[in-house]
Amino acid sequence: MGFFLETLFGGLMAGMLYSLIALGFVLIYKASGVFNFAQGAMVLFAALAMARFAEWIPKWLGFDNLIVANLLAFVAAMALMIVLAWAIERLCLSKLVNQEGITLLMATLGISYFLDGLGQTMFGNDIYSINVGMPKDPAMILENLFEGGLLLSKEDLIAAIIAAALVALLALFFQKTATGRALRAVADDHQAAQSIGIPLNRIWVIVWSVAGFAALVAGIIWGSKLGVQFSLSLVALKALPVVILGGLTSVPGAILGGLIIGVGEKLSEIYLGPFFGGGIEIWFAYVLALAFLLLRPQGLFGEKIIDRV
Amino acid sequence: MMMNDIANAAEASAAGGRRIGEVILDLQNISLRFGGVKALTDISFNVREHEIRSIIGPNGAGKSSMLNVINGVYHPQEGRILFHGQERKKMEPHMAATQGIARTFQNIALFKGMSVLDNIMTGRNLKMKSNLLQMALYWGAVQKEEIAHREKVEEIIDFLEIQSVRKTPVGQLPYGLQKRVELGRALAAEPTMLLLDEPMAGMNVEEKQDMCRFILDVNDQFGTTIVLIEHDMGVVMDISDRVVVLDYGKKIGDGAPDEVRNNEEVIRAYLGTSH
Amino acid sequence: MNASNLLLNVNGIEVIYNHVALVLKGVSLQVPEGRIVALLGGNGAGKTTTLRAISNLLRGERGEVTKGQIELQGERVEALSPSDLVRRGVVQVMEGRHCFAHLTIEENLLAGAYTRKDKGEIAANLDKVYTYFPRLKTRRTSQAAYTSGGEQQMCAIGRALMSNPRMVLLDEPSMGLAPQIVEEVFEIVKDLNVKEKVSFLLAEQNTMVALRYSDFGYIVENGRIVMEGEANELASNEDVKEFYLGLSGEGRKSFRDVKHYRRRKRWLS
Amino acid sequence: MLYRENGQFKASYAADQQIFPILQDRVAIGALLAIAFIVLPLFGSEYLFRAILIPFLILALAALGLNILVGYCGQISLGTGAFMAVGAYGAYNFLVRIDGMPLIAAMLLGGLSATVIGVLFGIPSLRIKGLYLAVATLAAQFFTDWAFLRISWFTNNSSSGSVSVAGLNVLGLPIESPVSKYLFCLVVVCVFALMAKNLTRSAIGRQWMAIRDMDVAAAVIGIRPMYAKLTAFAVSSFIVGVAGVLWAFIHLGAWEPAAFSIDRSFQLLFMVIIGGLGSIMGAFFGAAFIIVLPILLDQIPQLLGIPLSTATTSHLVHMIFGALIVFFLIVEPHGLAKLWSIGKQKLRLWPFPH
Amino acid sequence: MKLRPFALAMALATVGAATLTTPAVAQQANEQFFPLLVYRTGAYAPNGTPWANGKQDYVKYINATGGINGVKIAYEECETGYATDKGVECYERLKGKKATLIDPQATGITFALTDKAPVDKIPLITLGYGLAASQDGGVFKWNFPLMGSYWTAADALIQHLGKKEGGLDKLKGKKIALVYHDSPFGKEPIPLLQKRAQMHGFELVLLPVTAPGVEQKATWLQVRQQRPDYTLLWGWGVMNSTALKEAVATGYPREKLFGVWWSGAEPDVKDVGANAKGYSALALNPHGTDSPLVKDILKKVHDAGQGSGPREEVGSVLYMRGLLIQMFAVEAVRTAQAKFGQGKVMTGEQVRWGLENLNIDEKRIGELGLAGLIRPLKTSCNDHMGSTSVRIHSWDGSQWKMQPDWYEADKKVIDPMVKEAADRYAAEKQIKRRDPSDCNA
Repeated sequence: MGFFLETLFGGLMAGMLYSLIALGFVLIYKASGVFNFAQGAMVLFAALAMARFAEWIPKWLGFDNLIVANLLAFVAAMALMIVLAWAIERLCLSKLVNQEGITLLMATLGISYFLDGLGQTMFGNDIYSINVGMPKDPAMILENLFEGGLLLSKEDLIAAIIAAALVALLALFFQKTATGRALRAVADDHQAAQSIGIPLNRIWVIVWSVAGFAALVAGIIWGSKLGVQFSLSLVALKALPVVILGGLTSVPGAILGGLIIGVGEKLSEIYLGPFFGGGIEIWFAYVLALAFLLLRPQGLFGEKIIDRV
Repeated sequence: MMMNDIANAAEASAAGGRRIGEVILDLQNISLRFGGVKALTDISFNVREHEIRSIIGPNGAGKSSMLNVINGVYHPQEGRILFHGQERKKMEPHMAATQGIARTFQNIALFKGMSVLDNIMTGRNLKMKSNLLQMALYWGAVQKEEIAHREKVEEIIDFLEIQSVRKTPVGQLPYGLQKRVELGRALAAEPTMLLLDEPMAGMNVEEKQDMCRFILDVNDQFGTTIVLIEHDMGVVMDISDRVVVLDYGKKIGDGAPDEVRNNEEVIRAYLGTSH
Repeated sequence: MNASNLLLNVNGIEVIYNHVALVLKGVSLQVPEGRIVALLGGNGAGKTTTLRAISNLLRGERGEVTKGQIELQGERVEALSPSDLVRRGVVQVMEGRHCFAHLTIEENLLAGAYTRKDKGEIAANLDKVYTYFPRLKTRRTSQAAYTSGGEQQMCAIGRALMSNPRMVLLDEPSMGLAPQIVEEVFEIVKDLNVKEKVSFLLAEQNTMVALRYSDFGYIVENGRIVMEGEANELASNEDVKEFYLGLSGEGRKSFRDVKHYRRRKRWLS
Repeated sequence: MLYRENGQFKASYAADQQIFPILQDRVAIGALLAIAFIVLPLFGSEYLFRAILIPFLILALAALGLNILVGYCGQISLGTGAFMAVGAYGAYNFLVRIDGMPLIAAMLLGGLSATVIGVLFGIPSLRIKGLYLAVATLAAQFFTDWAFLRISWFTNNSSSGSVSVAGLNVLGLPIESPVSKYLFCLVVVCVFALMAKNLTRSAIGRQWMAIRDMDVAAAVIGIRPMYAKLTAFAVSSFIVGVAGVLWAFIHLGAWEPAAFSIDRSFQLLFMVIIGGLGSIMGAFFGAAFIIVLPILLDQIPQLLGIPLSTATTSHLVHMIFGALIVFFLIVEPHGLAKLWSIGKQKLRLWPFPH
Repeated sequence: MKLRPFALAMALATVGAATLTTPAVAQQANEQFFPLLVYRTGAYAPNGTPWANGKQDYVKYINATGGINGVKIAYEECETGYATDKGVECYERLKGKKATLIDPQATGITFALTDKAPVDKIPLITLGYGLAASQDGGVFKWNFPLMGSYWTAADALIQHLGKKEGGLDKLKGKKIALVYHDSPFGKEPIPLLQKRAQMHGFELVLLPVTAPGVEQKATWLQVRQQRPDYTLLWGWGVMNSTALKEAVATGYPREKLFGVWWSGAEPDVKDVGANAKGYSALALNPHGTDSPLVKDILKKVHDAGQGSGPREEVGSVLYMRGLLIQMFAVEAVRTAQAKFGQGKVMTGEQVRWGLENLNIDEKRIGELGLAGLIRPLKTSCNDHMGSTSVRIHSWDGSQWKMQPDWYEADKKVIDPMVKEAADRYAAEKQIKRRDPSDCNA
């Protein structure tokens, strides 16, 4: 029982971290109908920027304070993500207005290749660390209830809380602000939005910047967990079933999807894995998403595909 | 052959050769809901063989839903559908096609990436019998079959006067021509019943006249039964044999054009006073 | 036409799509302040393209204006973005309505006020739209996708009005609408024109209704203006009557009796 | 004025339905085949065969298969690598478990195994559409990655999980030398390309395209969506599976599941998009572009005598590759095949501008 | 308008045709050509880069000190990204330039090349990796897994555990987990561990980690659940540091965690720092800059501005491994020259002979500037490994500390397994065992 709970917690927290990345997908898809495969590359790029700036800025400015260094690095990395969003809009999206979904998806794959190369050229391809003071050791809770206590990773817990806060913030932004409404309008119909004076290019810069922000937060959390190096971009693959399960257009869906996938894959690996020889979590997540999709083709919270003949 | 016949006979033919027959499609107490929204409520009407039957009504009245029920895109929650006297079970759209029901769409549902020729050829797919392996080899029978059907399709192309665009991707055609191609695709299936959803929408008078000519010719020559949704009252009143009027999912009138035109409820709900 | 109150002046524009297809071959037209001008013609004649060229929505369709000028009160506007134009008071209502399907009616309207920043003004505009379109008020919380075609058309026009325009480019407002609704929509357009002094340039195939509600009309065919004149003059023109209104000398001809041969338009000879 | 079709009238529908109705095209394709079958084997270097032509042919075949699914039937798949893997491991098992199994039979059986799995994973497409389906096909990718690593039966209980084949021959002719491997692939690719072209220009091809362009309308004119989609999955995964067999048997010789990883799936999708969706020729263009470009980019700094570290070069290749993909999508979203036909169009009018 | 990109493509194609058909840059006649397959990008770059730099530095060093009896070494790097197909492409491209020896630097690529090498007559050095059975020179004529395979590595680890427990028999009833990279690389040691488990009665728990290994939470929860007495780590690249971090996060004692020699370098622990204290791994080679060889390289290569990587990296574990690989390559050429002619460029076949007749004794080790760092290695026709000596080093929180004991794989255990596996391979490939007379050729 104790072990089951540990697995469950582990899954929930892993799921929350998946949600964080899934969020980036959802934001961009909602506002521009682009399925952004470059989200993983953006996470890596942001994390690399953060890690290296935190290392370089103290050297350039000649001080030695971890907190100040991290803060400045965060600002610098965010600035870089905004520049990136601007460049993506200017050089790519603005020229692909009105193209089909698959063309846009391919374009983001191109962007993802480009970012992988650019990030590593600019920042190097070694392992770097982000030290934002996350506790690494586990906490033992409820020791009087279970023998040996329940293991809880403090780092994961903090990360999960940050992720949850970020998601809440973004949901508010989308539902309550004029910009959020404009973003949703653009998501529904580029042309109509343009026709009533919503400037597409600015909206896209905003939304890619917001996604860049989400990528940066995800990059910091994952980077501090795993170390910053190329494989970080692969965690995006873990977020895909989450997005699909939750629905491409739903922020709450990203959260719930993340939790379901996180718990599902951990439990499956531990309890079903031994029967299959282990290593099943990666496909289990996808199969789980697929099974849900068969019941609800638009994902758990996805907006119903409104399709009139 | 058949198409050439009509084209030639068209000038001479009036309504004379056409005889309206028995009821072939009978819709009884149809109700359709989407979630909680009622699209159709307890609607009954029938269609006779060889007639031109129009459905009119304001937007959102449920006209398109009605056609979708007839050819199996939507499944009504209540009611019975009798086709050729037999009650029809729940079925998928492609099964309606095998029963000889063809249709066009309000917002043009052509296959945009394909040429005019290929679009109309798809209309004949039910009549093509080759299997996958034969098609992969494209030898003998397959080629003969392709050519045989191509000949039929070319007749339709001639009939609809779209020869010059046969290899053009339909996406590049102007709207009016697209409507015509869509009609051609439906005709290629040699249907016994043709459902037309606003075939004249967005056309100028001249184009409407052309389209009327095609519809009347098809009806005259093949005796194809036609169910028509149209907003242009001039067209509807001129060419229909009987008209059914829907409003907010309910039937408010049914009968010959003149009857309907003078129906108080129909005038109030739909036609308005200025016409 | 009096040049002093000229709001929009389009002078000999050519439009090419995809670098190859020449769609407009020199279209010139004027819209004076406070009038309703109709652009008539069949499908593919170039009406929509003309409107898009004015509102600068061509780029998304891979089209560009290659010749001619477009002036808004004497200022050249070809290089402006659609958003700039909306700020200058020109807004387009697109053909086929294009409401934001997943937004509610009210959210649709508010999205239309994107270029307006003053909260009071936005609220006032919203009230105004609801007075003109009371139907929208009753459907304000419904998702646009689930409203009827007429409501969507009203939503699209109302949404455009939220930007406080001086001029609305209205593309095919009657398309796919029941006759009664068409009348209702045009009545509101006329009302807006009279009471709010909004000028309209409307592209329409429903010549009969369009000429009834507009002041001046242009007939477009094949990317060229083939005829222009005051609305009532056009409505009584024999060619217009025959080809656009379906009227012949002794009243309307029945569609059943349409001749089975192709005729030739007189002005094309 | 070299490329003109003026005066080439078709007297019959059969003539109009040829794959290459224009004489010049027939001449060009004949010349191309002659070069491929005769000139190259005589003069090509081993490097050309092994590093460029063989992978090009095989991946073009896989792209062709994928194009049937994505380009013709409109069902996006990110699991192509998986179907290649099924083909490869399927054929491997037939080859090692049945004595005297000829290579061609094993290859076709491998293709059939891929068909079975392809149809299985195609079933969700009846309910799931678009990008959702794309991600669902990733399930196939990760599942097969896992299965071939973990289920040792598939690898004939090889302790490391890596398998290999040797001593390949067709009707007693050994397929060992680069030229023989190349010719073998070339024949297979030509046969499949022709069959694929035939399918796409006959009734089933039109059904696929109808489903792609508008599925409701397709159903209404009597096309069974299930049949059309599943045949597309079947034919596509058969061809992809055969390509997988060639990749494993002919190109690599020894392989592990990583040879068919998700990167391969993306690579193939790139080929299809860049080459041109819904075009048989596009698959070849796309494969050529994607195989040759990185090799070229790798070598250009060397040729120019600019000393760059391999890491920098590799990153630059990534960047240029990514940028070129975006560039192509912007310039011509319908791919190289479309550019090609525009080029021909211009040539047709040349030297007159209009 | 539209033709512009088209023209561009055509231009590219023409340039391309020229480049592709003729493998460019012919090296000087009097140079020994070594292709260097490396990966400096992708998921495994942090580990691949120092390795690649070590290889390159040694080549530069040899050239700076006059070459191999006057024969300079030409080299060209080719980026594989750890991908098998890219590796094959590199191989095909570079072999045309008269490649005489290849270090594939990845297990997967080794598998793919093992069939090609005999045809092209290019020997493969797979120091510490590759196919365990390829130790058997009777079947694998062109493979040289010098210094050890995954079987000898696993054997050494079990011996070490036995020693900690006070005898191999004390392992009875213990539980040993193997956390491994789910690929041929990670699976190779399993047969040996199974055999050892059978011999000593310990329980073996297999826990695969999906490549590249960024997701291991479930794995380590299982470790926590199973509470193995020891855990062996068979990872590469990011999998190693992630494993250590997860071990920390689940509170598994690092003292019970033992890695293979590919899991015991700086990139694996750097990012974990003090949290990894107590973790041990096999050490094929020591690290550090104290040896005369490294000092000399720093002086002659790096001080001359020729260093392949940053100076700080010199002497790191994987850098040293690259150095050793290239050192053996050079020694093989030297050995071959002694037989086939001093100062001549050796062919692939001659280099292969050199590799088969290596005899690096203590004296030679001293001359090479590696005294005390490696043990003597002597290959033969049947034994392509030459030595199985290995030590263990432990991470003290800031650096690797070498432990004094040397382990040798138990021939009684390994040899029959190698023979069986090699015979099976030979049967599969229809290869005949080499005739003893072939050994002297």
